[in-house]
Amino acid sequence: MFQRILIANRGEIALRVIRTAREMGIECVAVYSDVDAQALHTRMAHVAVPLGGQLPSESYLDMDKVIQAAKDSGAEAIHPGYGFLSENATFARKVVDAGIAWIGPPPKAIEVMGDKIISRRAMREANVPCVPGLVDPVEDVEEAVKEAEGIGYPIAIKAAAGGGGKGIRVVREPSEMKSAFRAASGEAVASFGDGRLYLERYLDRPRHIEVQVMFDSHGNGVHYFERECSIQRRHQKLVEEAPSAIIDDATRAKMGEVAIQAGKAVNYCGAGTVEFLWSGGEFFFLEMNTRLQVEHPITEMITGVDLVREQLRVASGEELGYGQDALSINGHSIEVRINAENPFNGFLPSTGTLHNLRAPGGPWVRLDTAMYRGLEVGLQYDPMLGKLIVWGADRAQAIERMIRAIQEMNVGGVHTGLPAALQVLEHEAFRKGDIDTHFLESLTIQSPKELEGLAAVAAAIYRHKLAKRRALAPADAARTGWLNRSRSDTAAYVARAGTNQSSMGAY
Amino acid sequence: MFQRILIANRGEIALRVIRTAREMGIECVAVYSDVDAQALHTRMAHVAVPLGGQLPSESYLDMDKVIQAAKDSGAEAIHPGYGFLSENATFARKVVDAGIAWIGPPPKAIEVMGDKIISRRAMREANVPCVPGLVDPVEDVEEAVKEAEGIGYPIAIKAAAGGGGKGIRVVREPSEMKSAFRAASGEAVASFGDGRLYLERYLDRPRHIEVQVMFDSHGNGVHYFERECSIQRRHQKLVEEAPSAIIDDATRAKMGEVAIQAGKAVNYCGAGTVEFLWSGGEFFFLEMNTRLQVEHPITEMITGVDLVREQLRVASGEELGYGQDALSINGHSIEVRINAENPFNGFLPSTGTLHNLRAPGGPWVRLDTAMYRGLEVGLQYDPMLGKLIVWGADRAQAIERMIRAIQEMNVGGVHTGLPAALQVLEHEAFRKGDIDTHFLESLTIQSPKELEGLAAVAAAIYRHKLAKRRALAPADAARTGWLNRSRSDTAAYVARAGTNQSSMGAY
Amino acid sequence: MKTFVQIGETAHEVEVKERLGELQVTLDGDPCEVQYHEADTHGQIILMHGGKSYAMSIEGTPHEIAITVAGYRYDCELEDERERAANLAAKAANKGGGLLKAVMPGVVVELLVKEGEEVTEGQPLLILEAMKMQNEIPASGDGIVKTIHATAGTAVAAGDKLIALTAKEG
Amino acid sequence: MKTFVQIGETAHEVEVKERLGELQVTLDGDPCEVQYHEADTHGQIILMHGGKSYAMSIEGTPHEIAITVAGYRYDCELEDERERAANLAAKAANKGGGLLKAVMPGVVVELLVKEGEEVTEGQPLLILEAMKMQNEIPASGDGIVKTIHATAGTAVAAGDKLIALTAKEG
Repeated sequence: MFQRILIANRGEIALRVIRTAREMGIECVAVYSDVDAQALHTRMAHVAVPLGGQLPSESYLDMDKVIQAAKDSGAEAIHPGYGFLSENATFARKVVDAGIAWIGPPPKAIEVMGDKIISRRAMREANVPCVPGLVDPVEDVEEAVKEAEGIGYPIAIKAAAGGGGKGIRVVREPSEMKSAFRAASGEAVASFGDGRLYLERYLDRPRHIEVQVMFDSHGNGVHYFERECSIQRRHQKLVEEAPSAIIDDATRAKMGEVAIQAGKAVNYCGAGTVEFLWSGGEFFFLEMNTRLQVEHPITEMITGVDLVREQLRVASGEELGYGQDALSINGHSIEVRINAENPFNGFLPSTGTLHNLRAPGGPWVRLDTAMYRGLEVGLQYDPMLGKLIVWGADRAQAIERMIRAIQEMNVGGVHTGLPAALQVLEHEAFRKGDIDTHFLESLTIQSPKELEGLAAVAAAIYRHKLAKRRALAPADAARTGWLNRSRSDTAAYVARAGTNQSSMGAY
Repeated sequence: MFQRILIANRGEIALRVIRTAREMGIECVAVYSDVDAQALHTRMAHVAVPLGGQLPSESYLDMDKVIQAAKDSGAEAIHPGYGFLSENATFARKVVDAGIAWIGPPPKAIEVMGDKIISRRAMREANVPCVPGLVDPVEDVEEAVKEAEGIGYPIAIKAAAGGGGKGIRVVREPSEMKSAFRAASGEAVASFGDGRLYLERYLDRPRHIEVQVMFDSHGNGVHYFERECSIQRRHQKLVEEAPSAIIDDATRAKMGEVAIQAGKAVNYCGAGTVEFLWSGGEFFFLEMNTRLQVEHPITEMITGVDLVREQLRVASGEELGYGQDALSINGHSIEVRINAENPFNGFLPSTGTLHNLRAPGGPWVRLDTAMYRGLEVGLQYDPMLGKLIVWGADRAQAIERMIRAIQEMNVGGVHTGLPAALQVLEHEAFRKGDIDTHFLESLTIQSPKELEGLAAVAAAIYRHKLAKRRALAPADAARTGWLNRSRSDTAAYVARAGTNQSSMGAY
Repeated sequence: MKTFVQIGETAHEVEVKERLGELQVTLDGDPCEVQYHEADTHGQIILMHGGKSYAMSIEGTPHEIAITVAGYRYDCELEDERERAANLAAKAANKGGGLLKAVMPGVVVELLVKEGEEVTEGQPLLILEAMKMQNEIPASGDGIVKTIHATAGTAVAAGDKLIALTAKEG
Repeated sequence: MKTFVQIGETAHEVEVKERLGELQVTLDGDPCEVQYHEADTHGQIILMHGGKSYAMSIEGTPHEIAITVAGYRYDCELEDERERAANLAAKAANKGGGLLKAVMPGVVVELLVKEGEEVTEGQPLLILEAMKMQNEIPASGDGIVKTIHATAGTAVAAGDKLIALTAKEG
């Protein structure tokens, strides 16, 4: 096993790796940008190496600086976390070339899986089911009707030049093809100046279901069952759970096998996630994430396996040492991401300085976060501040426990998405497991009306107390921001309180 | 199920009950003394009823006040937690007589198990193994030798009037009896003015091992395996673990059966713990705790069962609904109690105001505590501020995880026993599982020498920075407690910092 | 003293009086019996009402206060009677007009309107990229685009002017 | 400036100089290269030394500082040279003497010595019950019991005098 590793990341994932490494008796080297000199990952590591710079490109994304830090500090291996350089094949190669062990899959596997077209081609060859459809655009309506037969209805017509789901037309039977094709073509020309269209099976009410896999360097691989991540907006996941409420044992076994197949096809090693779209009982390969995922803890909670420990073990050349039979699902786990964003205002990023942090606790509540009192939440980095994870004997208990944990939590200084997660967890459809990837976007996030009057009363009393205190305080303090009401006068408060929202729609 | 319950307790155990109740949709009524008006249990409950008073006897121990609070708030049941009124049969009877459900065993069972003599007699009748020995004193050496044959060597000669382990003589073979008996008799007369002696089997290197049981009101009972609590001083447990490293499957099954036997003998209902002394492969009934124990979380961690949920279910009349076969042990769990005490100074109680709290987090770390920033830790209540609990796939991983979690934790403002726990966890004998109830008392608690120099350097730099800041601060602030060094001058600081230790051995 | 508390779409009128340390509160005209305790000096309070206790976290300024209770958050805008009158007058005088400023540093990705164009409330005016997310910034009321201060593709700092609107005639 | 730092049985001599914002530190006479960063304003610091970083929590006064690092705690008593000299002189003048005070409220359960009795360092003088625990309070040095201020069975407040010792002759 390694004696010392470098973690090329920050925030909660750097802490996550440090924690397991410490438990394994491995020393950790943290790297940090100027902004992060006081960050928790620099405090919890055995060695902290400054990379300098304010921007990610000057620090965590600077491959040479990171590799130099590993050399200087005598780290034998680099763990990339997620994000930043974790799925950068060039970086992985540079690390290996520098004689440092790479705690991740082979660079070639990153490369293949990092390209949408190449990965799907490789997966089709490996008999991994992909969303039926064409790679090349169709010429005209006649060809479209012909090809659609082979793909199967419903069909989605997509602009070759488009993206982000814009301008998609759904055709449910051949008779609709003609008019839909013309409309889509015209729209594509208008929107993108390129009328080419291609066809794909349209998936009704798709669910995002992914399988966690792990391979050692001796040809052994296992999966740790699935996670359901359908609660998302703009492809940003908010609530994840394991196992999925809709997957039965047979499908679970099948998805697991397919995921291992996918990994083996690219000679995978280490931890990875094979993402599927599930719709009406079928599942299709979407992509493979060649790194540890944000939501890996829920898999840990239901399997009892420390995935970072397994990553370190296989990266150092150890065999997995157990087969699929040794793994089983115990209970249910849910994760909620704590993002600095305002769910009442289109999930707009929220900035501020954290104060008045209140962490939940008690049975089966896990908090993975790098938050601390005084942390300034800016825009340089990912808005994810942490993750709240619970385990329950069954799905219903896990849901109730997560609601309880969120109710205990407070993150003063910024808005977070927690109220949105709460609304999801309390929603009847979610409780029934009746969700798809559009579920979150279909909700209007709002705090319940019942407590609004009391909130108003509390706010008024708070203002009353503030005014009383100010009246007793020295005159200059009272003058600031109180006597003259104007936006600029309250700026100092706004900055402190971290609520930007009202000046957003300012006149 | 109940709609609303009252929790007749405070601190972390009140929170523990509130958390599960919230998850079950049950409303909670908290009661609080004047001191606890701001305590977390009053904040997390749905209803908070003041009992008034500063002392436990004026609040949490005042049976009539508590029952009145339940009536006034419409609580259908009372959960007593541990300590306070939890093992008070009179209170249990008053609760039942008031038409309120009692979340605990029948008053009669509390009564029987609350008396050392009566309980052992009842257990002997129920064929529960007790420490072999005599109830009545022996007349003389001859009788002692004769009786010793039946009890089995080694024999402990104890003063009938004694207690707390004082004046015990150990006799390993008959030839030693004469001189030991005489010496013990003389000592007993000198110490207690009463020379009567009785005999009991002396247990070499005893371990404290207890079994968690649960009975419903329909005659069903299960056990949730054992906990080992041998790391204790003056009968105060510090580190607990489940399962025990020394108990094999056969012994485990046998202890479980005996524990259920013990409960059935007193018509038990609800949660209870049967404590055993284990020595050289044999185990003997010690006592039964007729309530939830402080260390119940480690059982929860290895079984996945929420014991408070089970308590509430059976108290409301539900059947357990599963048998012993449904239960199994998954992994290993350790708990460390966070007491306000100074392990470097004889575990003397420590008081102060909590500031700079830093909670550990990450995988499989659970913190059950009612600590918050600003909490004043006084002497009115139990010094236990909370409990740190970890789970690991095996004992070794659980130990490493607990060490890591303790290293992440900081409780500013008071001394805690955490350094003592750390020293235990890092001790080779503990890691081998080679412990007994004398282990902790045999240790000299001290922080490792390696870091002492750096600590001295840090302290000197901190003082240097303090002095610099004071030099820049207004003169009157600088004068206070700095210029003239005397104990009284630093009193204000000491109070703030909560370190009483140095004025303890003051000249 | 009367305080107008705006939460989302709803306006509440709260009157708070303190007599000998006792709070007397009315909510939308009706008496509202509450007890208000500060649990710490960092904004944790306990509000007792109707036999129940509510743990709340409070933060903000006299004019913008956020309340977190049971995991939900209520963003409150507060005015007293004098402030309300002044603000209403200002609003009336400037209906549909006003200046849109960047609330955070970011990059203006695309301008969706031109100078002179009529816009309606809620209509997206431009796309601002911040924290790797593209955010459509909407018009706060009906009006006419008077001046566009921003250019597509350029970075803006928090507080930079983006677009000025004037009220529509008529 | 030299600081004497007593941790348990061991005395360390630390010299801290600051030149242009750079710390120059010696530990027991040897140079000790360290960097000292405050991670927050609440006593969390990062000490870099020998290529490693140590997260420490610090609390206390100029004379009594507690350091928590890696879960262990170091209680430090600090003196500068002037203070050390003064304290040594006071100690010498009062060897084995001094006044034992109650460090916390409690009940005196039992007195273990009598007035006039010779005691040795570490010998239990009385039992004080506090927080449900019985604590033996030892003599801080060799001496003779001069006055007993406490009575068995009575409650004492923090700071109350318990027993006065005088130094042994010779």
